[in-house]
This record gives sequence, C-alpha cells and structure tokens, in this order.
Amino acid sequence: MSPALEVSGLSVTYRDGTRALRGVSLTVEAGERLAVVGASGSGKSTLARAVLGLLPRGALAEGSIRTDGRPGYVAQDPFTACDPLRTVGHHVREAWRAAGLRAPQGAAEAAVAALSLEVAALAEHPHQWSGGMLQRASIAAAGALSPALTVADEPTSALDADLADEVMAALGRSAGALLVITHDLRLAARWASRVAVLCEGGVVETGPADRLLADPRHPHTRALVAALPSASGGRAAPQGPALVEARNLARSYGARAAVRDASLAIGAGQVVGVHGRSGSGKSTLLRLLAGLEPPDAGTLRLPERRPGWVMPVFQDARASLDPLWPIWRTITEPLTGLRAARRRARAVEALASVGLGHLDPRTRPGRLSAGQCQRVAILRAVMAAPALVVADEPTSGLDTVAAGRVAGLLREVAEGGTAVVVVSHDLDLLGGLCDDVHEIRDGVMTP
Amino acid sequence: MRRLLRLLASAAGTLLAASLLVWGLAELSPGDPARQVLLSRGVAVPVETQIEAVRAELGLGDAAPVRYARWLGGALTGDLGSSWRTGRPVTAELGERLPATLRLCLTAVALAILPAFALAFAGALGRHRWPDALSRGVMFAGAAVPSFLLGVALLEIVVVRWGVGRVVADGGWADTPLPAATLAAGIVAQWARVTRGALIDAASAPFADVSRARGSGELRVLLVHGLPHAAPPLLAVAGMTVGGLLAGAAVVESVFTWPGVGRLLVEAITARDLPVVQGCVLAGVLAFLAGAVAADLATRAGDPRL
Amino acid sequence: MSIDVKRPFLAVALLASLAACGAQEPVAQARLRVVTPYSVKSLDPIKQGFWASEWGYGELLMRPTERGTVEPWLLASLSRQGESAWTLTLRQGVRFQSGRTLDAVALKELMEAHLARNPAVRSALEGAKVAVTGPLAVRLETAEPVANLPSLLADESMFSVFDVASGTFTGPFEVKSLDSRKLVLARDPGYWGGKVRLDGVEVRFVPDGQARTLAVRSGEADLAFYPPTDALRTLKGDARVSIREAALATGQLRGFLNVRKAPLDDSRVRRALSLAVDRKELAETVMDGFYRTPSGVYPEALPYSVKNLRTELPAAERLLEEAGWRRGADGTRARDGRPLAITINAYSPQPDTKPLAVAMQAQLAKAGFLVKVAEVPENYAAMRSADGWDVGLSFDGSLSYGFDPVAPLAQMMRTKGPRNLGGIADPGLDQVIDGLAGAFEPAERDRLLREAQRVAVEEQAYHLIVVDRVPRVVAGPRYRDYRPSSVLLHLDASTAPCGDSCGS
Amino acid sequence: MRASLLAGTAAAALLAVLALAGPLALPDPDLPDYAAKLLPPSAAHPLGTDQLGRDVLARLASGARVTLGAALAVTTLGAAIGVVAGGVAGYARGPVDAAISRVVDVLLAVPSTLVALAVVGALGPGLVHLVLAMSVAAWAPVARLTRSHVLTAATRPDVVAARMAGVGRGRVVLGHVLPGAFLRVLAVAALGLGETIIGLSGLSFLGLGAQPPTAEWGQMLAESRYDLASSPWLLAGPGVAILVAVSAAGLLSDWLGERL
Repeated sequence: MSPALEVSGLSVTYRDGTRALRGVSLTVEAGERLAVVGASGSGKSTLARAVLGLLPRGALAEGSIRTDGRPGYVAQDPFTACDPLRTVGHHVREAWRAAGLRAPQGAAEAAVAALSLEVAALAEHPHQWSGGMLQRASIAAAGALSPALTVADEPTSALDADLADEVMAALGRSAGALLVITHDLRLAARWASRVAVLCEGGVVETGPADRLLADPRHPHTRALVAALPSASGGRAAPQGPALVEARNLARSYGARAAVRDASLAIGAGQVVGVHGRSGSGKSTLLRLLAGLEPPDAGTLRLPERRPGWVMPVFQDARASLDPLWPIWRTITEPLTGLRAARRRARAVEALASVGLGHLDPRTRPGRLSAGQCQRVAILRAVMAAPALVVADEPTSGLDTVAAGRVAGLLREVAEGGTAVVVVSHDLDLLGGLCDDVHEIRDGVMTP
Repeated sequence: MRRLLRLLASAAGTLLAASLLVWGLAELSPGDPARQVLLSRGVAVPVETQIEAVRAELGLGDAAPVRYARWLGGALTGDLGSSWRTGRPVTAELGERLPATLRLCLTAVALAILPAFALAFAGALGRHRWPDALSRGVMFAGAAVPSFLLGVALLEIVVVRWGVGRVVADGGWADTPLPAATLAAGIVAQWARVTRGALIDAASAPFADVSRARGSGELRVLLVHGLPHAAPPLLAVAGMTVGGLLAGAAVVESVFTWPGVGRLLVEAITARDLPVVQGCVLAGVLAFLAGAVAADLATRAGDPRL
Repeated sequence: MSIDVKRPFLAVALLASLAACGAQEPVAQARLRVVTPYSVKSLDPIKQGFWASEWGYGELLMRPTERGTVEPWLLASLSRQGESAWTLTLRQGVRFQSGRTLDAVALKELMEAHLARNPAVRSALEGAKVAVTGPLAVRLETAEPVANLPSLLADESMFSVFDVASGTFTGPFEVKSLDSRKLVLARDPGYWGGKVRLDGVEVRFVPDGQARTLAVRSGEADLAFYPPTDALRTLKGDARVSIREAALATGQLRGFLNVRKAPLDDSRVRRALSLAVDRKELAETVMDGFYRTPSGVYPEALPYSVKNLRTELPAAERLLEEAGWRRGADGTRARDGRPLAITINAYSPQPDTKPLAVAMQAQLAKAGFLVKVAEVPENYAAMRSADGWDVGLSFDGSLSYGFDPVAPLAQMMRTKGPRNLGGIADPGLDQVIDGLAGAFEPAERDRLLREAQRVAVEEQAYHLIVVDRVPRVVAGPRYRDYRPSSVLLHLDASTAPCGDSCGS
Repeated sequence: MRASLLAGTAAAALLAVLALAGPLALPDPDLPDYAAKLLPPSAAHPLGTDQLGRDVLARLASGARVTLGAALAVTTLGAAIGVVAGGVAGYARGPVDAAISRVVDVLLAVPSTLVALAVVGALGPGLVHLVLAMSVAAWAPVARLTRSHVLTAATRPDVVAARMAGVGRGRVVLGHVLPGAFLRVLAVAALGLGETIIGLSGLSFLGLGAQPPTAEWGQMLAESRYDLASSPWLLAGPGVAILVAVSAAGLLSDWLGERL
C-alpha cells in the first residue's frame, strides 16, 4: 500500500521572500497518525497549507507532495471554519458539493450521527452550536469522502481542555491517516504515533512520541519539552502575611451575577492561580482585585492606595500597547517624572533583563511578536513597582515557547517580592506557575 | 417585532429632529415671508397694510414654538404650505414631481446592480492581478468623474451628435436611460467597492479555505460564501444611496432638465422659495430614512446571527 | 479603461432610447415643436390672458405691427368720440372657438370682465364704462382722456379677447392640453381668418437655456425661444440651426441712475457717463453682435425717435472737468479728495449684465471713473434702497408691447412713478409726460415725445441706455425662415415650415 | 500602497503648484480680452481662452485656489468642529453627550448633499454660504468617530494600564487618545475632501455656489457647457482638474486608511 502522504524536499518561499519551509521530507503511512510540532513561525502552518493546496498566490514551492486523493481538512477554530450565514448541514454537505458530487441521501446525517451529534441540529446555524460539537461536525465533513489522509491544523486549540479529548477521539475514529499540526507537545504525545519537530522551516527530529518526550535529542526539542509546565507542579507556598485579602466578594451586572462568593488571600512573593472556564467569573474577579470596579458585597483589604501599586497584564498583549508608541515609551510610562533620555536608558536596561536586548527601543508594537509584546507589557507593569500584578490569561494565543518565557517572567516578578494573581482556563500553565490554585465556577470560588 | 418597532421609533425620532432643523433653517433665513407670499400673489410693490394682513394670516407674530407646532401639524397632515413662486400647495408640487424622480432613481439602481457586481467579482476573482487593477481603476474613475460632467458629455455626444434620446426629458420611461445611466455611474463605483471588500473578506476567511481544501474553485467560493456575506453591507449602502439619490439626482436632473424633485429643489433654492425647499428636504430625509430602515430590515433578515 | 466596463450599460441605455424613439409617432409634416422657458400657468383669460395672443390661441382687438405702429385686428375700426370716449367696431364674422360669434354683446361682457378683474386694465382705464351701440359696435367712455387707447388695445396684458360664457378664445389654434410641462395646440378648423397652415403646435416649457438650444440642435424642437447669449455664440457655424431675429428692438438694457446722491446727482456727470460708454463695442465686440447699438431711446423706425446717443470721450472729459472732477495720478478723477467712484449693479437672472458691466468698467475708466461692479440677485429690489448703488442695470423697454411710449416713460421717469427707481424729480419732464396723456394728435404727441427725449437724454441724461435687445429664436432646418415677432406674437395662421424652398 | 501614496502626492503637488504659482506666472484670470475670445490652445494660452478672452489656464489656477481652498476650508472646519464636539461628547457623557449625539445622528441620517442644499436654500446661493452649508454636513462623521474613539479609549488596555500606573487623565488623553484619533480623523477627512470637491463644484455648477466671474471649477464648467461642441478645451481643463483633485484625495485617504 502506498503511503497516504509523501513529502520530499519541500521548500516554500513566499512572495515577500520569506522562506517558510526548507527541504522538508515527511511520510505518513496509511492509517498512521503523525503530529507535526513546532513553535509559531516554525513553518508548520505552511506545511499544512502546502499539503492542502492552499498556498497563497505567488508562493514558490519546490520539491514534491504526493497524496492519495484529496485530503480531508479540519481547521483550527470551528466557528471561523464554518460560514456563519449557512447552516451546519450546508457545511457538512459542501464536502460532496465542493468536489462536484451530490451528497447521497442521508449521508451527511449518517456522518454526524456516527460522531454522536444530533441530526436535527444540522438545520441550525453554527452560532447555535457549541465549539466542541461544531468541531466534530467539521470532522464528520472532513471524513465524508473517506479520504486516505486527514489534515488537522491545531484542531483543539480553540476549545476548552476537556473538550479537546472528545474532539481528538472523534478525529481518531473518523480519519484514515492523520496529519495533526499542533504547538501542543503533550497533545501530540497523547494522540499521535509519531511526532515530527519542525524548527525554522526544517524537520529537526522525528520519532515515536514517547521517546521524543522522554529523550529529546535536538536542542530545540529539548527546549520545547523543558517549556512544558510540569503537571505535578505545586511549590511550597512561602509563608508571610497576606498582602491582599478578599472576603466573600460579589459583583453583578444587572440581573447576572458574575461573581457570587470569592475569598482569596495573597502574600508578597506569592503567585496565586485562579482556574475557571470562560464565563465562570474569573475576569470579573480580577477586575475587582485590580480595583477597576468596586464589589457589590464583601470586603477587600488592600495594603495601600498609591498609583501603580497594582498593575495589570492583559490577555491580548498587542492591544495592551499603544500602537503609535515606541516600546521604550510604553515600558517607562509609569516613570512620569523622568526625562526622556533617562527613561530610554531604563527601558534598554529592562529589555536586556528579559532577553529582549536585541530589540531597538524605538520599535513599535506592530513589529513585535505576541510573546514579545507580552513581555514588554510585563516590563511596563514592573516599572511601576507594583505590590500586586494581576494577569488575565497572559499566555493565551502564544506558542509553547513564548508562553513558557512569559510564565517564567511572571515567576521572576513574584520572586522579586511582588504578589501575582494569574487567571486562566489552562490548568497546565497554572499548575506549573502557581503556589496555590483556586477554582472558580459559576462565580463561586473554591480553594 | 419589538426590534422593528424600536427601529421605527428611532427613525421617527430622527425625523422629528430633522423637521426641527428644516423648520429652523427657514426661520434663520433672511427675507420677509409676507413679502414673498405677496409676490407670489402678483403684488410686486405691496403697501404696508397688505404686508400686515399677510403677516397676520401666516401667524408670523406668534412665538416660535407655536409656529413650529403649527408647521409640524401641517406637515403631518400633508400641508407644507404654499410655494412662494407659484402659490400652489407644496405637496401638490412635490406630488407632481415625485413619480419622475422615483422612475429615475429606480432605473439608476437597476442599471447599477449588474456592473457593480461585475466589477466586484472581477476585482475579487483576479485579486492582485490585472482584472483587479482594472476594476479598481474603473471604480476610482467612477467616483472621481462628477456626474454633471458626465451628463453634459453624454448629452452632447449621444443625444446631439448621434441623435439618440432626447434633450428635453419629460420624465417618462422613454427618456429615462441616459440620466439614469449618469446617476448610476456614481453608484456603481460605490457599490462595487463595498461588494468587492466584502467578497475579499469572505474569500480570505478560514471557511473559504476549508471550502477550497474540499475542492471548490474561486468562483464557487465567491458565489456560495462570498455573496451572502456581501449582501448585508451592499444592502446597507444601497439603502442609503437609494434614499440619498434625491440629493444626487438634483445635479443630474438639472443637467437633463428632468422634471423631478431634485430639480424642483434647485429651482426653489434659486428662486428663494423656502416652503418648497423645506418640502423637498423633508421628502429627502423621509426617503433616506425609509431606505435606511429597509436596508436594516433586509440585513437582519439575511443574517441568522441577528 | 472606463469605456470597457461602462459599455454594457451604456449599450442598454442606447437600446432603450432607440426603442423609445421608434415608438414615438412620426412627427406630422406641419406640426411645430417649440421650446420656451416660460410656462403657461393656466388658461385663465384674465390673469394669464397674454399667453393667448403669444401662442396663437387668442387674439387682441388691435395688432402691433413690425413697423412699430398699431392697426385694427379683431376690430374693424377704432374711432375717437370727443375727449374721453371711443367707438370700437368689430370685424364681421369673428367666431370664438366655442362657436359663438364675437359681437358687441360679447365684447362688452369681456371688457367688463377685464375692467373688473384685470389690475392692468383697471389702473389704465379707471372708471371706464362700456355700452353696446350697435350689433358690432360698443362705446367706451373713460373718466380721463386716454390718448394711448389704440396701444392699450394692442397690448397683450390688457384686453385678451375671450368668450366670457365658455372661456374660449378666437385664435387660429385651440388648446388641446396644458400641464406644467407643455401646451398642446391644434388647428381650429373653423378659424374665422381662413386656413390655418399648421396642423398643430407643441409648446414645451424648458427653463434651462442650454437644453432649449440643444433640443433644436438634436432635432427635438423646431424653435427655441429666448436663447441665452452664451448659447447663441456657440451656434455660429452650426449648419443645422439658424439664429433668427425680429425687426425691432423692443427691449433695452438701461442703467437706472441714482440721482439722489453724489456723484450722479449732477447732470454733467450723468451726461459724461453717457458720452463715455462705447455702445458699439459693447453690442458688437463684447456681446458678439447679439445685441444692437442703440442710437436713441426709441427704435429709429419710429417717427418720434431722436438719435441723440453718441460716444465722445473728450466731451465727457470736458463735462467732468467742468463739474470739478480732476484727474489724479492713477487716472481716476477726484473732487475735494473724494474719488469719482460709482457702483454698477448687475443682476444674476440676466447673466449678460455681468460682462457688460465689466466691459463698461473698462470704458468708463478711460474717462476717469472708478467703477465697482456688484452683482445682486434681483435688480429692482436692490434699487429700492436709496443707497449702495449708482447705476442699476435692468432690461426695460421704452415701449410697451402695444408700442406705447407714454406708459413706460410715466412709470420710469415721472416723479414718484412706480418704476422711478433713481428718484428723478423733474417738474419740467413731469409736465411733458402729463401733456402726453391728453395728446391725441400724432403731430402733437411726437413733438412732446421729442421734447421728453431732449430733456431725459440730452439735458439731464436720467437713464443710461446701454444696448438694444432684439427678440431672437434658434430655428431648426424646417423653420429657418421663421421670423420672430418683435412683440411676442409668435404664431398666427400663416406660420408654417419653409417647404421645399429651404429644404436644401 | 506605496503607489497610491506616490500618485496621490504627485497629483496634490501638481495642484498645489498650479494654485500657488499660477498668480505669479499667468495672466490676470478675470481680465477680459475681447480680441482673444475662444482661442484654441496655443503657446500663448496653453489651454486656450474662454468666452471673454480670459486665459483658461490662469482661470484654472485661480479656480484651484477657490475650489480647493473652499474644499479645504469645509474639511478643516468640519474636522475641527467634529473633533471638539465628539471629544466633548465622549468625555462629558450624560446629557451633553446625548444632545450632541442626537444632532450627529440626525445629520448622519440625512445625505450630506441634502444638508448642504437645505442650508443653501435657507441662506441663499453663494460660495461662503456653500462652505458653511457643507461644513454643517461635514462635522458629523468626524464627531461620531472622535466620540467613539474617546469612549472606547476609556476601556482600552493601554489606557487602563496607564491610568493604573498613575498617569494623569490629561496625559492619557494627550498621549494615548488624541494621536490615534488624529490619524483616523485625517483618513476620514481626506476621503471627505474628495466628496467635498465633487459636491462643491456640483452645486456651483448648478449656480448655488460660486458666482461669476469667480473662477471656480464647477462654475467654469457651467459657463462652458454651451461650448462643448465648438470649444471642448473649455471643459477639458476644469474637468480634468476635478478628476485629478478627487483622485488625489482618494489615493491619500486609501494610503492613510491602510496605515491604521
């Protein structure tokens, strides 16, 4: 039997001259599951697009890609992968129509039913579906014509952790051979039989998932593994008086109670995590702690009220920097009293201290990566000499390496004697970073 | 249903505020209405008692709110006063001119749709290649060529040189194509730009990539996914242009001596015939709001998320 | 580039227009299509009666001729009976379009209707009485002597002749329809004056001057009335159309002079002003010959006209020197430190006034005037204020449409006359004008008119006559021999296309 | 996008040279010369002469000052009023915001040409009135833009961070809010400039704006429409000038829009 995918010597150069892939060779045997893992910018998306024939106009591809028929495709975010103006049924049936075929009677229904989805809901529009279900519908559509190969590009990254497994299981059931593109090494290890590590456009290491995790050989792979938050986590909480103490906080917006009962104590040098799904009230809690809005009930004891004693780190790092300002101005914004030259020097020092010394302090945020932006944002927070830093999903949207760097930086901030609160839906992150993790569910916090 | 009511209530509020502005403008205007009314009745050199009589008749001595309320009351019951120029009721003048303007605007819209879509599709299909450049060029030219220049040229070349169509339009269907085409030229560019943008947005969305990965060609992607996404913004702009055509038609109607509301407005301004100016502007506001409400409803009907 | 894409809908437009043209019925050979700016608002024979004689669906009792005289039209004769009474004898066999005969009774009815409701008639014939004296004769008795009655009866704004019972007229054409866009006329088969040559006439109201001339160029219309001067100039050399002009110049561009204030309160300055204006250059060079050079206040063809307008710069300078205005270093004259400055008002509804004013500015500068040209939206309104202007340009004829010279004179130059806008108060001139009202003998009338011209033009120069305007039309090929009327009687039974003789 | 910047700047520079250098190098645009009427283009008169023998190029240059000057006046006036009104509405909130927003809503709910026609209808035709009238219509979109910019600014992460760091309100406005608003307003204004040029010359063409003998482009076209058949150069000059000016504004606006 011929392999489901055979890529040999594939190089891709974009129109602007960027070389995204350099001589990549890969094979996916029939029935095999290969995960391609890499940091953002490693070329893994280009690889997926090349296999699917979706390279943009003007991109130059050399080498060869051989597939056994047209591959099925599962995209990253099910909501953007489905036309919001069309029904889910249309989305599934398009698998046949786009190939110039007529969907056999009942075939779409059978495909979604096979993944335990409700057939009646096919007449609904995507926004009426949940993300996990919609992604399973996409998987059903990808497998509709029984392709020899299915390409899945970050199929779970838009989903909550407990839905990811469901989706991966569905993918495993419906696909023949599978090529999964992911930044998540742990996910790759769990679901793929073989992992290829992509770095700067080239495959640096290939091997069975277990071996790669246990014994990474290439330095890049080692960095990826090292950046994984250790599941065991749990550091000894440093003893000390609580710096910030919240008791029975509550906050409602109109009829909707966002936070119903939350109590928390944070000491200097401590990192406290708050875990919860979206809509559980964690962002509101954070705003209460940051003093951005007053609680309806409960008490909040804060050490002092000088400006800058509490500083935020936001979810969308790039949006949190003024796009028109050079980064040195953003970093040193809290230092309102100093002259520009002095401030610039401080910014250069600060950048060097977090491994961004190579950046020109006059750069504007538009030219930085998301991870670099987040580090700049943390520098701005630190510059105000805060007693408390509140971080809201500080690593969302970042690749593993960048997320690891940001987490490390937050840890350093805490070690400097600042209290840090991190809220996230990512238990792995919190486990590796925090001294103490609380869970919040429907506005009620449990220790 | 509640949404529709809210929409209508908001439109009514805007209309009310606009009516205050329209009325207030006339109040600010220099000149004595009584003299103008007398002039319209053939009294060129009135004596003081005549002026006083007309002032009393028009209630010019009353307080401003009283006058506004009376004017608004009249407007709501279809009485916008009488033209200072002809002495006829403004509503009669408007009613006489409205069909010609409607005919012109509807024809212009009908003429604009196909070229607008053709340009937009050429641009979206041939993105970054010559068809796109061509369609962008046409759009730019369409937006930059003033309609009065186009109209004058069409009149000279098509009608006078080639003898096709008529110079003095009487507002019937037979005379409509040329002025409608002139009016459409400006709309085409605007619509094509909006449609092209929406098509390109839809074509670069992830769901379009999914469709392509499944084997769809570009044309199929644009037809199946692009069109539904281009419809709402196009409808919104179309509603506004159709409603706003009355103002745009003023220029075209004047060039082609089209007996419509737009030319009536220009004639009334030149003759300082304020009641007619007020009537035309109010009619324009009404048309524009109707267009906006219709576009809003159509957009909502077309998007399941709303 | 743009042609490529616009072609489809242009083609659609063209096809549709072609189809539309094909659908139109072929124009009958003897059907005249006219475009004019002024709309006939209604068929009311009193308020809008003047349109009837202009467009040939009605007639007058007397007819103004192209020689500047008046002659009986629907009347057979008009004779004076003493100081303040006249006998009007009707022509035999005149019929209204309703079929009724125009007899003395019908005439009395219509004259009484005019006397009751027509303000123009009422103010001219206050207290007049009409009595039937024979089957075709009525006697008109007026409170005061009215020497100009023949002209009044020939004036379109006075006695339009209509049947009081049915509202119909006597003209060669019947009104088929009238709306705000057009007037459609058809031949009256029973016209009393014999065969009407045209089958019908369509008069369309097109305010835009460009559109009117274009309509003739494109063949949509045969005659365009009141063509703007701008449009005429561009028609020179266009073989498809011809510009036709009337015999007499009945309209004039004149400057009303503000004699209430300096510097034009001094007759020497006014005379200098008149002498410094080169009317020939204005009419022939500035206006491309679309105006005529006036030699006096009245057309030369009239027996009482005096040729007393001339251009003589040295004489103008002498007068100004005499009046104490001395030239300064920049050429402008001044007296007691005040410059010889005047403001000329042009008015926007008559765009030609602007270039004429600008040209006069240059001409008058040679005599030492400092001229400011102002543009006002309405000529009379601006002149109603006593200040802010010196010369107010305005198109006002010295003759009424019934060739009456007296009424315009009385209105514009008599003390407190309704159109005496410059504040002329000249007892001598008033006396002459009053004398004219009772001057029944032509010789006496002509003498007084010459006297009035001597005072008003030579001695006092109360008005500045600038140029003469001749009625013109733009005619298409089939009407290239159409002769426009000097007095707005555009159509009659003999109006017809020129036939084979001019077809080539 | 580079191309649009280059083309736009080149066109704008051309017009600026025409407008500014015109009076130095060209004959008097308003002085009639009856001996030289309606001459076709020649070395002495590169664009020919008009009905009164005036040099068309000189009138075009003079018209550039009038048309572009008036359009710039409208745009500047509109932008200035809009920024102030929008800023005040965004910061003051409450009844002030409600009042300003209502007026803006109404103005935006009426096509701008109609607003201009209404105001000219009340004040009477004339260039100054037209500029006022079009400014009335021009400020509303700028006000709405500024207001929403100011309103969202309060919750923008960079602003929140600055406020939490103790940066004063005024400094936040000057540093974070206004510069961004300025760029946006500039892009909107550039787009509006093209529409204003078309509207202004269109209404002047109808006789509602500049009055003769002012050499305004639309007015020049109105004066010359009769001469299209016999002297087409009279229309070519102002026609092409309007085209170039509107395209320049459009190109520059495109470029600014892409930068945001």
